[in-house]
Parts: sequence; C-alpha cells; structure tokens
Amino acid sequence: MFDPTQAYDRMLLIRRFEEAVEKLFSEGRIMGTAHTCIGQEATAVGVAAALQPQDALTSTHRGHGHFLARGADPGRLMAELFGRATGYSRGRGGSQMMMEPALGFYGTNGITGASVAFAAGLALQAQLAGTDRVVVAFFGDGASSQGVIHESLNLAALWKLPLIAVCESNGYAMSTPASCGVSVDSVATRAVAYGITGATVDGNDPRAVHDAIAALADRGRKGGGPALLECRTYRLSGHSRGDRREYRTRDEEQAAWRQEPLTRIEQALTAAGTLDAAALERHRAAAERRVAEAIAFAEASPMPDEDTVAEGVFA
Amino acid sequence: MFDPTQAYDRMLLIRRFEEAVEKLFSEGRIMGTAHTCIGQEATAVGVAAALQPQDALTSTHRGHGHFLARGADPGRLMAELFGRATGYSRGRGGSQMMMEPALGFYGTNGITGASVAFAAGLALQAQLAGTDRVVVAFFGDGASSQGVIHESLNLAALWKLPLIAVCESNGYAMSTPASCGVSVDSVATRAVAYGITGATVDGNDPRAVHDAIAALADRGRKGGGPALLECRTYRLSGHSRGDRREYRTRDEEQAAWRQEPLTRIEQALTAAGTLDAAALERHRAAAERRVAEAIAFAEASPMPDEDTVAEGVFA
Amino acid sequence: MSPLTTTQILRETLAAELRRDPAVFLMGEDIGAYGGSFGVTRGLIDEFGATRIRNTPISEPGFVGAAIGAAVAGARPVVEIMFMDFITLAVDQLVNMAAKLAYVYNQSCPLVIRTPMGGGRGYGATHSQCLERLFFGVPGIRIVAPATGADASALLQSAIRDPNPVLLLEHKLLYPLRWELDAVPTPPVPLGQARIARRGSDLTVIAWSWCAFEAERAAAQLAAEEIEAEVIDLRSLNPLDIETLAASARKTRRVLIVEEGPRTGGIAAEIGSQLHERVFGDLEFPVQRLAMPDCPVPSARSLEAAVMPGAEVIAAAARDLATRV
Amino acid sequence: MSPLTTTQILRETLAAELRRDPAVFLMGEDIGAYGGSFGVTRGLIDEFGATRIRNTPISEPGFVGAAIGAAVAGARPVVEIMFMDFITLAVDQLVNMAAKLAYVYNQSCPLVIRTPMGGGRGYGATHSQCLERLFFGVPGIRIVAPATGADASALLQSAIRDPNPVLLLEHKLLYPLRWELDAVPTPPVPLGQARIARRGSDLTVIAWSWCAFEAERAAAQLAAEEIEAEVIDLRSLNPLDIETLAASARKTRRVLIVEEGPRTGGIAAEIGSQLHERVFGDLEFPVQRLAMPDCPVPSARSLEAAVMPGAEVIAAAARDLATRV
Ligand SMILES: Cc1ncc(C[n+]2csc(CCOP(=O)(O)OP(=O)(O)O)c2C)c(N)n1
Ligand SMILES: Cc1ncc(C[n+]2csc(CCOP(=O)(O)OP(=O)(O)O)c2C)c(N)n1
Ligand SMILES: [Mg+2]
Ligand SMILES: [Mg+2]
Repeated sequence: MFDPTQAYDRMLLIRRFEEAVEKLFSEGRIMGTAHTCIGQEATAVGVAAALQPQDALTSTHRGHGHFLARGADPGRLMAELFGRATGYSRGRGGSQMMMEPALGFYGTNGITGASVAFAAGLALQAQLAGTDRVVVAFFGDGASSQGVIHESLNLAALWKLPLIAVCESNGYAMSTPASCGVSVDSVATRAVAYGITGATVDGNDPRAVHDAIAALADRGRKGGGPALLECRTYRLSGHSRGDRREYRTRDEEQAAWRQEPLTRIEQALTAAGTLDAAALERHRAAAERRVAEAIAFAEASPMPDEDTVAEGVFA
Repeated sequence: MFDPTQAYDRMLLIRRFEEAVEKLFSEGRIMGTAHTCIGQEATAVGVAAALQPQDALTSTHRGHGHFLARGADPGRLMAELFGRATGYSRGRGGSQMMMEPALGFYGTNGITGASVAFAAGLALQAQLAGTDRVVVAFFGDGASSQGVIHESLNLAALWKLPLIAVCESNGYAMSTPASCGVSVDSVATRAVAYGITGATVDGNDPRAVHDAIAALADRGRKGGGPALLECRTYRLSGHSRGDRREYRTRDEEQAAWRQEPLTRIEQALTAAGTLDAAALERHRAAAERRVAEAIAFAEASPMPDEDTVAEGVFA
Repeated sequence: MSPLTTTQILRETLAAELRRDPAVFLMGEDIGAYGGSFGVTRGLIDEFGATRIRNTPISEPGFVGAAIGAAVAGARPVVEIMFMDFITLAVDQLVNMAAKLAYVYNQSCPLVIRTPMGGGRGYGATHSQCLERLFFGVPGIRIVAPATGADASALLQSAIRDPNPVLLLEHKLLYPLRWELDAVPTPPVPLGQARIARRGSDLTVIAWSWCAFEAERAAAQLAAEEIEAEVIDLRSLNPLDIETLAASARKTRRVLIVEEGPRTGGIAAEIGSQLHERVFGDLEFPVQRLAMPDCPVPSARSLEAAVMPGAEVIAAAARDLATRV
Repeated sequence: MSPLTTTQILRETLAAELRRDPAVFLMGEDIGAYGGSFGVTRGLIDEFGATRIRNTPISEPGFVGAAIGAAVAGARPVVEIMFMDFITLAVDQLVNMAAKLAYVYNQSCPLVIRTPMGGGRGYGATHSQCLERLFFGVPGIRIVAPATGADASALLQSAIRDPNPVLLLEHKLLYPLRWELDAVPTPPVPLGQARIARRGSDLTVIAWSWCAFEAERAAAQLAAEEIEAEVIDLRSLNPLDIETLAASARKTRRVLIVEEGPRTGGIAAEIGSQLHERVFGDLEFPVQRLAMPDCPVPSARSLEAAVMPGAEVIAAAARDLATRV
C-alpha cells in the first residue's frame, strides 16, 4: 500500500540532501561531480515504494534520490561524496559509482544507458534462479537514444524477463531538449517496437508512479515479461554543477516549479488532513537534521587509506 | 520506370554468380568466407532499379547481390573472392569488404548493423552538401537487434536525413529464426519508435520493391526524411559455407523454393508474353557466360604483391 | 582415449562445468542448434536445453552487459563472442563496468568471455584480429590463451571458477588440432602460470595461443640444427608470470617474443619492457619482437600468409638471435 | 595578445578551421548552446549555426559511425566525445571501420575525434581514464596529444587537414592553463614530430599531454639541483617520432617515460621496447617507466592524487635515475 506520509518523508530527505550537495559543492567542501535530482523526487520514491525487499533497482548518473528512496544511509552516501573510507564505495566511486546489493540497489552508473543491460542481466538471473524478483531500471530521456537500451528491451521482451524500464523524462539530456534527442513525442511509444507494455504517468505524483510500478511488477512476477514506463517530470536543478542553464528560460523553470512534487504532496497531505502546518514543520526539521547528521558523519569519517589504493582490483 | 527484363537479367546474373561462388568454395578454389544471397535477388535488384546514379547504397556481409545489382563488374568482384590484385579491394578485403563509390556502392560490411550508421553519415553529408542524393542501407532481420541501428534511425529521424533503411527479412540470422531475435512480428513496426514511415513489401517481387523504394526515395529527396522498409524474403542458401541448416526443415525450404523470385519473374515474363522459352534460355546462357568470364578473369589475374602488403594503412 | 580436437575438448569441458555447477550457463549468438560459428557448443543444447545454452540476438553490448549483471547477481555466465573482432562492440561494458566492479563497487563478477580469434582462415580484416591488446592495459580483466588441448580444458575450468571477468582467447587455427589426453576435463591450472613448453639454453622464445604452438614447432626444427630454444607459452596474459619469463631470460640471455598482431602497441612491448626492467644486465641483446606488420589483416590467403608469424619465420628469427655475435 | 586558456585556443582554432573550410563541421553531445562539457565549443553555434555545430543525441556508436560515413563522402567532421571513457562505446566504428578504410577499401576518412581525457578532477573511474592505449595498437588511427597551448592549436589544425582518422587527446587539466601566444591559430605542425621541450644531458624524460607539462615543471625543479633533464613531449603517438627519442636516449643514456594510465600495457611499454631495440648498447640502465598503479582511477581526491604522476613524483623518479650509479 502506498503511504503518502512515508513518501513525503523520503521526498523531503532527498530534496534536503540534494540541496545540501549543491551547497557543499559551491562551498568547495566536496569535489568531483554530482547530478542532483531536485524536482524528480516523486519518481524515485514512487518506484521504491512499490518494490519488495527482494527486488532490484538500477540507477543512473543522477542517482542519490533513487538510492535514498531504496533505503540508503544518508551518512554513508554523503561520505562517498566526501571521498571518505566510510562511503558506499570507500571513496573509490563517488556519486556515479555506488552499489549496495543488500538494499537491492544495483548501482548508480556514470555511463548513460549502460545500466539497463546490467538490469536485464539481473532480471535474467532472477528468472534462471526461479525467484520472484522484479528489476527496475531507471534511465533518462537522453539515455533512450543509446543503442544498448534498444538491445536490452528487445532481449527482455524475447526472454520475457521481469524487467521494468523506467524512463525519467525530465525534459532534457544535459542541454539537449528531448525534442532534439528523442525522435518521438513519448519514449513510452517505443514499447510498440518490442511488443511490450508501455505507459506514461505523471512523474511528479508519487502515488501514480507507485501504482503503475506495482501493477507492472505484479505482471512481471507472474511471468508477464518486461514493460516500459515513462514518468514525466522536470529537472529543476542544473544538469550538474557549472551548468548555466542557457538552453532554457527562467520562465520555463518557474512554470516547472509550480508543478514540483514536494509542494504538491504537502498540499495533498494538508488537504487530506493528514498533516497540518505544524506537522509539516516537524517533518521538515527531521529531514534537515538527518542531512546535517549525514554531513557530520561524513566529515568525521576517516580518509581512505592511500597505501592500499591499488588493492582490490580483482575479487 | 521498372524494366522487368532488365531486372530479370540482373537477378539471373546474381543467381548464377552465387551458385558459382558456392561451387568454387566446395571445390576449394576460393577460400575464406562468403555469404550468398540465393533467394534474395529480387530485393537487391528492386532496390537498385529504383536508385539514381548519384544515390548511395550500403550493404552487409551478404552483399554480392547488392553490389552486382548496383553495377559491379562480376570479374572484379570474383577476383576479390579469389584474392587477386584486380579485385575491388586488391585482395585485401574479400567478400565482406568491398566498396566502389564510383558506382554509389558504399561497401559490403562484415560487422552486422554497422553500415546503417555509416549510411546515416552518407545521408548527412548529402544533406549538408545540398545534393539530392538518397541513401539506402540494407540490413538483416538479425541486424535489427543491434543498438547502432536504433541510434541511426533515431538520428536520421531527428535530422530528417534522406536515408531509407531496408530490412531484408529473410527469416533467419544465421541459425536464429526471426522470432528468436526480433521481439515484434515485423521490423517495419519499429518505424513507430522514430515517428518515420514504415512499410512491408514482398521482397521476392522486384517490382514491388522497386515501387516502394522509388516512392520513399522521392519523399527523401524532397526533405521528407528517413523511412524503414521491410522486404520479406527467404535465404535459400545456407548462412555461409559449412552451414548444415539443422535449425530448419527441408520441408520449410521446399516451400520457400516454391516462392523463389527467379522462377516467379520468369513466369511473369512468359505470362506477359515478354519472353518465350527460347528467349529465357538465351538470357540464362548469357548470365552463365558472364559468370564464366568473371571466373576466367579472376583466375587469370595476378596475385597481389606481398612486398607491399603493409602499405597504404593511411591515406 | 582417442585424440580429441581442441573444439571437442572445449565442448566436453563446458559440459562438465555445466554439470558441476548449476550457476553456469552459456550465452552467445547461434550457440544452440548451430553450435557456434566454430562448433564448440554443438550438441550441448541437447543435454542442457535452451535455457542454459542460450542463443542471443545479435546485440553484443546488450548481452555482454546482461551477462555482467547476471554474474553480479550470482550466475556464472560463459559468453561466446562469435569472432573476437566483435568484442569491440562491448568494450564499454567490459572496461567501464566489468573491470571496475571489484575495485569500486566491491562486487565480484564471475564472467567468462570465450572468443575465437586470429587469422589464417582468410576471413579478412574484421574477422581475423587478435585484440587482446584492447584489454591488456585495463586493470580488472584477466586474459588467458591456451595453446594446447590440455590447457584449453584447464584454463577454461579455471576461468569459469574465477570470481573475476576472464577473457579466454581461442585461436581458430587451434580448433581442429588433435590432442592425446588421458581424460577431459584435465586438471585445472591456476591462472597466472606460464608453461615451459620446451627447455633450452640458447635463447628464450615467448609466445601464447597459436604462436606458442608454432614456436614449439619452430623449436623442434631448430633442435635439428643444434639450437636449443626454451619455449615459454604464457597461457595467462593477466596475470603475467613474469618470474618464469625473467628466470629463463637470465639463463639464456637472449629473448624473442612472438605475437600475432601488429607490432606496435602489442603485448610483446609490455613483456619486453618488464624483462628489460628486470634482467637488463643479463641480456646480451635487447629483447626481440616478432610480430605482424602495422597493417590490418588482409583477406587473400597469399597476403595473410605473408603477415602471420608461423613456425618458419619464428625459426628464422630465433636462429638469427641465437647465432648473433 | 593577452594570455588565452587552452580552451579558448582550441575554440578559436576550431572557429578558424570552420571559416577556412566549409567541409568542416562539428558534432557531439551538447556542443551547441552548452559549449560541451568543458566549454571548448562555447559560442561557436552563434557564428556557425546548429547545422555545423551539431548537437547529437547520446549515441556514441551511431554518431561516430555517421561521422565516418560523412567523412568518406567528403565532409571533414570533428567529433567531440564528451569524456574519453565514452569512446569505449565507439571502438567498433573506429577499429573495424575507420581504421580499415584506407588499407582495405582505398578510401580516405578525414575524421577528427577530440576528447577530454585524464584524471585530476575527482570524476571517478568512468570519467577519468586515459584510453589512448585502446587505439595505439590499431594500425590506421593517428593519435595526437598536445601539452601546450601552441600545440593544441597546431595539432588540431593538422588533425583536421589530415586525410585520416585522428584522435586528438585533450587533457582536462590543461584546459584552464593560460598561454602567451603571438596569434591563434598557431602555425600547424606536421603530425609525427616530437617537441624537445627542454634540452638536457643527464637523462631523457619522455611524456605527452598533461604529463609532459608536469615533466617540464619537474625538470625546472631538477635544474635547481643541477640535474639537467631533457624533456621530450611526444605530441604525436601515432606516428611516433622514434628518431628524436632515440637520439636523445643515445645522448643521455638514461630514459624515463611518464604515463598517465595503468603501468601495464600502456604506450610507455612500446616506446621502451623500441628504444631498447635501437639503443640498447648505449643505455646505462633499462628504460624506466613511471605510470599509475594497475587499478582504476579512484574518485576521492586524496586517492586520485596518490595515483597521478605529477611533477613531484616525476622529479623524484628522474632524480633517482639521474643519480643512480
Ligand atoms: C556513454 C555516455 N555518454 C555521455 C555521457 C555524458 N552525460 C552524462 S548525463 C548526460 C545526459 C543524460 O540525459 P538523461 O538520460 O535525460 O538523464 P538526465 O540527466 O536528464 O537525468 C550525458 C550526456 C555519459 N555519462 N555516458
Ligand atoms: C557485430 C557482429 N556480430 C555478429 C556477426 C556474425 N554474423 C554475421 S552475419 C550474422 C547473421 C546476420 O543475420 P541477418 O542480419 O538477418 O542477415 P542475413 O545473414 O540473414 O542476411 C551474424 C550473427 C557479425 N558479423 N558482426
Ligand atoms: Mg533527461
Ligand atoms: Mg536474416
């Protein structure tokens, strides 16, 4: 069952986490690169809410939200961004390379599109092993142009794999509007090319996302094969730090802010009488606290050992 | 205009050429590898008949027919198979690597699917240069699973390139029936995924192929963008030499022989009164003569110079 | 046992591994009824079925990526890439994912990629390459290359049981060769141990895969001329058994490395550099490399033969080095 | 002229080439309004429009393949691969098509692939690699790697005007560096000529790209200690100017090669082997290699710094070699 308050908490945590990441970058406290998902929290949370513990999720370069929604410890995630030994990849991976199978989280991934093939393999193994695991693979509208996604969907369809490919259509691939990268209006249309189920949902509505995934996962568990779900949303943040956002107008962004999922769920929760203004404040404060603790944990964590930097190349 | 007698001559030449190739392999007179196109002559000839001299064609591993249809000299083609200096690639390429831009023929290609991206580039240059060239890219049902074809069609659709991708659906990719390699009933369906025109024709009817290509080429020249045409045919030969054809029945092959394009066009030509039995014999004898001459030319040709084998790596 | 071809040995070893470990499965293009382009998997589908002998669509990036995912999830996929030349389509998957899994993500990836490589069949420039060099400089990928029937079985087993991505190079010219073996599968050998194929004191000839086979033939010729070549078959390129190579180099003081592949930028360069770094003072001459010219593999048999480093040219180069003053 | 960054120099050179030859056009991901991930093409779309400064979808195999086709048809495409790590997706196109066009098909392919490479920015294992080794052993692909602002302009021009596929390596750490130049574009230099960055007699340090820049810094440090290092910046990896390297090695008798990239299987191995083959008798010590350990590039700045071969470690290695007895 979809629990809106829980979804709200997760979305809040993600939002605060991502805001903190942007601030930490601008202050020079963390280095490297990261892609934040402000505005897209509902897809992450809606998908994760519909999954069972045994299910698997693969993510993208923009993966903090997916990972947090799936249950990541914000402290260890933050520690990875700080390059600390306590990070999910012991400081070796950074934002784009974290994995925690114990949480059914099979990786952020710096190679656009690559994780969908990997996810197909997870689904294949789930099928071979006779488990009822379902695998969800996130990818972006921009990633939909990668051939490997075509290959993976074709393969999944032929083999009836329990794979749900979820396109986060956030309007852009870096600076490229979907209209310049995707030759159809909706990525979901491409389900036809594989004879699989395709659907589009409001990606800013966590319940809609949850319900769509729950139904498709149920089908997948019963051997119904793969599906393609498109979640329409908007990337409110820049692509990554340093993005001047010259490829779109502030007006467009303002309009998108009026649709943004966090305000929407807050309004829904108040309208339904679930949470009042004071309760909202308490939830917000809790999220802030968790993020502050995550930063504190990360900063207090030891640096990785330089002497062993070359170790562990092989399992 | 489609000239059935001319089409017949080309188809005959291709058939006799390919039969000769199979015989030469089995006699050990040529080595290496080749994929013959017996049963598929009508697609090659139908496509080529619809093209203008300035147009470009890219081919596959199964390219002798495409090349002959586009006007290749059978002698030089055969010489390449014999590994002679007079071959189209001076003995360096073999069956899968021959190109002759002077004939608008941009290559047989040993990498399944790769030529479609190459063809998109030819089409891009045609567009950039403002010519009215149209580019046809052959590929197989098996090749349709390659991601690069997805990428190329997406790109061609976005950029409105004058590219016609022609799928020779001959039922198999090596031993893999299309039903195990292609997740939809018809590759043409995938046109929907790019918002482009898609169509299916009887690939054993050269006139149907010609008419479809002529119309799409006309559209392409006028800036109408790419298209995807599927030609349904059957590969009567084995995939390559050494193919035991254990993946299909002799019954199935017999049924396919009853649909094969050469007999069909002979019947049509006699039915229409264009050629009588004696005329058919003359045409057949002429084709046989040309192939015999091609073999003689190849065998009389010098071997390539071994001393210069390492030269010409750079232009 | 009557002599078996390398193809048969590989097949029986695959069958044994499939029987031994239910996590093992095979995937690749036309490996089912067709048995793969070179027939290695022929017949396996009858015993193990289409689920474990899994034909893939022609989608190298996709199915290699999927195999990596399956391996991380606990399977032991053995993938066939029909010709090594086609592995170029899956370099991203292998370099950016498979090779990084242990180091960055702390995951094991028990994946085997088997692939026929090399020239000698007149297949032309995109069906004849030895491309181990694409992966040799990428940490995280093991590379093994049997030159004998026994090693084909031994290394295949070790590769399948290893928790890492392993590239197993099968030379096309080795497939039809027949080997007398007591039993198949043979005992596995640890990855990373070179094989001293022949003892000798006049020079060391280092090679792998088909070239190692040819080097042994060359050494036999040379023995008739009273030149005693020590032939070392690497068997494993990563890890590289540099100790064995260095010990031999110290003894013979003359080293020839033979490589099928263009001279520039090959594996021989690395081995040569490591040997110079270790035994410089013991060498009478710099390490010599015998490789192919820096050009693609031409298809005409005459041209191809002119670039392949077979026993004759190996013998000539070895003779030259052994008798140099 | 006031000093320009490497980024600006590359941009102005691209602009000049676009003006000079209408067949030149650029393609790549987000090279238009965004100006590419590192801003090299920023603003070019204003002068040349979206047809010649062509944003592509995220389809490396597809658009590299298309660029090859366009080049064969007469265009001169200059492709940006956003990070060199992503060139792994287009290895088939480059190795099996671009590299074979002249030799097999007798076609020229005037294609340039520009790509930012290397570490030092904390981007992690799939955004920091130096992967020239993937192409160095493949005949038919030229590779150039500027280490200075002048060479960035010179080599880019030469690459664009060359009738062959050329890989132009742009190191991320060089982009922001500023250079005093008389004019941009600078005069082109022929591909295949190394640059003697500094004369010296105590040892030869060979490097390229960012490491060459660091080697010059290291040499300046060493000069203060009265160690005179001759620094050679390769500029071109294929063709390789082995004559210049060998001449220097003969003179100094001690050679250090510096490479950003894992030690095993890199370019340094080939250079070392060629030098040993040519000047073995003149060397006092075997050619030394300073490279990265055989592991992926970690993302944490502290770890990354520990593996990158910057001026300090170059100086230490050079000092060690120069003073060895
Ligand atoms: C193979 C590859 N090509 C290019 C990139 C660079 N890149 C990273 S994210 C990105 C845009 C992705 O767009 P989309 O898939 O829509 O995801 P979004 O960023 O919108 O979440 C690009 C081009 C990459 N990481 N990998
Ligand atoms: C990248 C790549 N993968 C695999 C092959 C091996 N191969 C050559 S042809 C072929 C089957 C192609 O089937 P299809 O596209 O239907 O063409 P057809 O042979 O039926 O004409 C295969 C698998 C190849 N040449 N290139
Ligand atoms: Mg997007
Ligand atoms: Mg077919």
